[in-house]
Amino acid sequence: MNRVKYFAAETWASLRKNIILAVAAIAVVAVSLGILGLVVMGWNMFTNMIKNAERKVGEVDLYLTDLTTTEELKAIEAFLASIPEVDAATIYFKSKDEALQEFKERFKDQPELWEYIDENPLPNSYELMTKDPKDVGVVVNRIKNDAPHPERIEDIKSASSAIEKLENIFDKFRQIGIVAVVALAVIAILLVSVTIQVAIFARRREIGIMKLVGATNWFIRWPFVIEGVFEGTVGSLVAILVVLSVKVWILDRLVESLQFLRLSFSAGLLAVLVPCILLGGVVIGALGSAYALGRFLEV
Amino acid sequence: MNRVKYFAAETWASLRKNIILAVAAIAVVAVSLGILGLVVMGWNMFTNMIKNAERKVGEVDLYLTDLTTTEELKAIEAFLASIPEVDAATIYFKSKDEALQEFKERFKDQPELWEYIDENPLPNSYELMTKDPKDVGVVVNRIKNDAPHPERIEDIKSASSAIEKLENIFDKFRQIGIVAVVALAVIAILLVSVTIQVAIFARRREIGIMKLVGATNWFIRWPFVIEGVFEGTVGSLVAILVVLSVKVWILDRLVESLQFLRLSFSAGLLAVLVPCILLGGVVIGALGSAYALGRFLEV
Amino acid sequence: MIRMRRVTKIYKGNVYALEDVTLDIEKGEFVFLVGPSGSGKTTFIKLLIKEEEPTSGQIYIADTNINQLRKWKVPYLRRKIGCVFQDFKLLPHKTVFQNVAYAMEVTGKSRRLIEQQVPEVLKLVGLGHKLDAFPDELSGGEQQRVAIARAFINRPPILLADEPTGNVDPSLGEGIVRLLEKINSTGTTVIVATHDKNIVDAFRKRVIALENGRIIRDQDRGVYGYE
Amino acid sequence: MIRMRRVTKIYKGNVYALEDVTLDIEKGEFVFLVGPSGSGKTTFIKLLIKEEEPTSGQIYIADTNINQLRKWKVPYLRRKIGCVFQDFKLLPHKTVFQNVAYAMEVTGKSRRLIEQQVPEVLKLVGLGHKLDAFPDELSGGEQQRVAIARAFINRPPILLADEPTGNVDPSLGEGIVRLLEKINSTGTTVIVATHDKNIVDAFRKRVIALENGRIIRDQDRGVYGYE
Ligand SMILES: Nc1ncnc2c1ncn2[C@@H]1O[C@H](COP(=O)(O)OP(=O)(O)OP(=O)(O)O)[C@@H](O)[C@H]1O
Ligand SMILES: Nc1ncnc2c1ncn2[C@@H]1O[C@H](COP(=O)(O)OP(=O)(O)OP(=O)(O)O)[C@@H](O)[C@H]1O
Ligand SMILES: [Mg+2]
Ligand SMILES: [Mg+2]
Repeated sequence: MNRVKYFAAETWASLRKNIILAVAAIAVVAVSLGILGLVVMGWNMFTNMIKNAERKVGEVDLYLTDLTTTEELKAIEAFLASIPEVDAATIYFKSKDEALQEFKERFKDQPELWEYIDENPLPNSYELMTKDPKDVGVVVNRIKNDAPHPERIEDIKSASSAIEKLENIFDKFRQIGIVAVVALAVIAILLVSVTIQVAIFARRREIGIMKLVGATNWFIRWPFVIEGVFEGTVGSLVAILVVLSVKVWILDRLVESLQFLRLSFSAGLLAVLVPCILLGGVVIGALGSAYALGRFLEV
Repeated sequence: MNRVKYFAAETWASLRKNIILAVAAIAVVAVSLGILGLVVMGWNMFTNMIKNAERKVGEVDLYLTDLTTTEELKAIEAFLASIPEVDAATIYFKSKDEALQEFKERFKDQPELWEYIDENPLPNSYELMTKDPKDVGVVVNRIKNDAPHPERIEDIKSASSAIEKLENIFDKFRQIGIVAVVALAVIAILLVSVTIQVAIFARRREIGIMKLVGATNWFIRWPFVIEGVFEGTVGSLVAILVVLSVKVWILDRLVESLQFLRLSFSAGLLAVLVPCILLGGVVIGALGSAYALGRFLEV
Repeated sequence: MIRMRRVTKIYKGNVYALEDVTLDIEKGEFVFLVGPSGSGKTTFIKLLIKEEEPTSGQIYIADTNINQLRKWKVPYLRRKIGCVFQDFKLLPHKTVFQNVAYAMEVTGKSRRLIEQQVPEVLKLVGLGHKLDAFPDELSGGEQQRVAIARAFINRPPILLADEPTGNVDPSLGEGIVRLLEKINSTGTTVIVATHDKNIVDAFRKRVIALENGRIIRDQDRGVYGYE
Repeated sequence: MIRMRRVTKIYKGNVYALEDVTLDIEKGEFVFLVGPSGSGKTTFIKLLIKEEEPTSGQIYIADTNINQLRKWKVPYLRRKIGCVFQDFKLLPHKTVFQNVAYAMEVTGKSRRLIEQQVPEVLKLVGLGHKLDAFPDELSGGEQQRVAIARAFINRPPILLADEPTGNVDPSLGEGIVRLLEKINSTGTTVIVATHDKNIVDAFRKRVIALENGRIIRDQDRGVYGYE
């Protein structure tokens, strides 16, 4: 009890004496954890956007060789319409010419791409939508396996390749996110450690004296550990405040105004994020002081 | 000359002695300016995306009262087709029923929105595209001024209102960006100042002694000023490195993979951003040490 | 109580601060350690509290070889030795009271005991009225007396005092040594490093004289012996 | 050279460190300032270098009223006064050479001059072999001599020394005061605050005795006068 009181008093005195330092440490932790929180929220928003996008796309395109006869076309179209997962109403035959027209329209700013074409290189194709976007893979497989005249089918492009593309980007984002989060956590730990080191450094004569009058290492260490954890905790509280205000004042409004992007937050995100930031602050404080003590408080 | 050498030596000694502190200050400046650079680049990317989006949209919707007769409809449609800027082929009449159908489709997950509607509250409307997106405003004005049966026209919604919406968002982003940049700059200055204060604090006895043997205030100050500016400069160099690597390794790849979003960087962005970050570092260092000196080095 | 065997201390730069020192100091003795500036007196004291390690030789305190003492046991060794440092080594951010109290807190003494004993001991050295002053606010002699109070607040079996009268006037200096003598009479071993000829000559205790790190004289009831 | 007129210094806590002190010290005088611990000697010196401000009264140095001295002129006042502080006040991160050199650098002396004069002066105080040691690596007496070297490296017209022999053996102490006397003989005004009875009695200079902040005796060719 006596000890606890003593350490609390000692920590408080050190914090008050080195108020500048304490504020610096707290600010650094707050900035780091704040950024961390914002990255997680942004990441979550983006993930949800991608997921919403995934859910919307259910398109399959079927490219045919120029040798395909009208009969073969009919057989293929009938087969497509017979697939139960396909929305038959959406099956659409796009001719070579139509495709070229579309191509010219799309690249009308870059006429050099099509001006000197004499022969149309684009194929005829069927476009169709599945009833449920999830079934794109099933439909593609059915076409691959069961379609009549498979030798006429040059290529099948489906939304699943678009989804793959999106998922690749999403994966890249996840990787960047993880790297960023880890890097920031390390920076935060280093900076807390630096501030504790500075606190130790500023009091190194005092510490030397304490040792000379018989203080054990842990007796000297505890106040610094408590100081580090305290700073980490206060920093994380500030970060939580910042994160919550940014969410309420900026991100929520953004979600509202940019509805067309279908941004959104996962339910319960904050219920996980807030305790995590708090824990992060405590851990940063503890690791920071532990590292500083390990390096600078050996007898 | 002698003086300059002395100050350089003194600064270098102080930096080496307080290497922990120096690294902390540099890290903080680097983080702040790095974030600043990333915000500016992200902002630029977003601005360009919005601008690209603006250029694509050229849609005008014309809502009609339910009282409009078929004749009036015809007159209005004829008038619309006669406007030279309108792409006549795109004029499309969307009936009340079609509109309701679309509405139900769009909110099929929230049937409570339409389940209990007995009378269709949605209006008939004309949708059309201008030949050139820039002419949306002109078309809207012509309709407002010259359309027959103006009393039947309930409302005109145009891409320009969509553009306005986007521009509002963009403005909000700009405001957030400015606030963030200013806040970060202030934090960086405060943190550099804090580290210089700590350096002064750690050497306050030494400084006291220097004063007692006759050192003038500026003789004591210069090394700290140089130290602050040096730290700011090194910090900004680190930030520039970070910003450039993030651009090359992440953002450029993002622009490539997310082509559908039409992200891009303004030409010459880096040519402005890099010197600005450098200057920012110098200014942060100078202001930080000036503030610290002002507060803590009075006789 | 204290035994040194062929102790040599060489600082970097090949400075022989102590050379081949062998001596015994029994429990309850009172010893003056004298010698010119730089002769190794402070080094002698630093070795006893393990602030420095001897380059060679053995040091025993209460039959423990302190060279082989485990790191974590060092604080407990230091609690058995009260020490008045030549440069006082007061904690600048603590008041006089807190500075002395710290030495008790370290050993886990109760607050009640601390609040009772600290003012008592400070009164003994004539600082009963300066409890709440910070070291910066004291005269040199007052700081020295705080250091003395801190050194014996825990009634350690050994008391080392490095130049405890260097900053006080002769009469106060005599008072301080008389106090140390009183502490000695309760069984505490006392070693006083000093330059103060008058005091050494007046008290007639055992005198160990150092010169260039070597013991050149070890005399019971001795005198200062330099001019 | 130095004139004090009804100078009183009251520290917080209503401590009267100096009370109604009036005196004149002429150019080229050598003065011992004596008095028991806490009598105000250090405060007297602090007032002369404007480290503290008097609560009331006027102080003139070379006919300038230093109470009214502008802030930015204070460093130039201090360059005219060499001061040996009771706690030495050496820069812990500078070597012995650098510590003394600093006092010259401050005044913008050339590197060549510094490199020539500093070792010379350090040799004079017997530290020619410790140029590259840091204060931590010196004995108490050695540190004190570094402080003395720094105080007169710039040949100031006034030299104040607070307890300059507190940490050295009697013979070295006498040597130091002899050195101060030699400096004094070149025209420098020297004020030495000291407790060292033997030295005061041996040199027979003007003695100003303080007690509780008041001048109780001011005597030419005086003695220490306390027992
Ligand atoms: N940490 C150190 N590094 C190098 N040399 C040192 C160190 N400490 C002391 N010395 C040298 O060792 C010698 C003995 O020093 P010590 O402090 O023991 O002397 P002392 O007898 O206490 O002298 P004084 O009476 O002046 O205090 C001196 O020459 C000193 O310069
Ligand atoms: N900064 C301060 N704040 C409060 N009281 C102070 C301060 N400095 C000195 N004093 C008090 O003023 C009185 C005179 O102090 P001063 O240092 O002048 O004495 P001194 O004659 O130098 O003594 P010594 O011989 O012990 O060095 C003492 O009682 C001291 O406690
Ligand atoms: Mg010594
Ligand atoms: Mg004094």
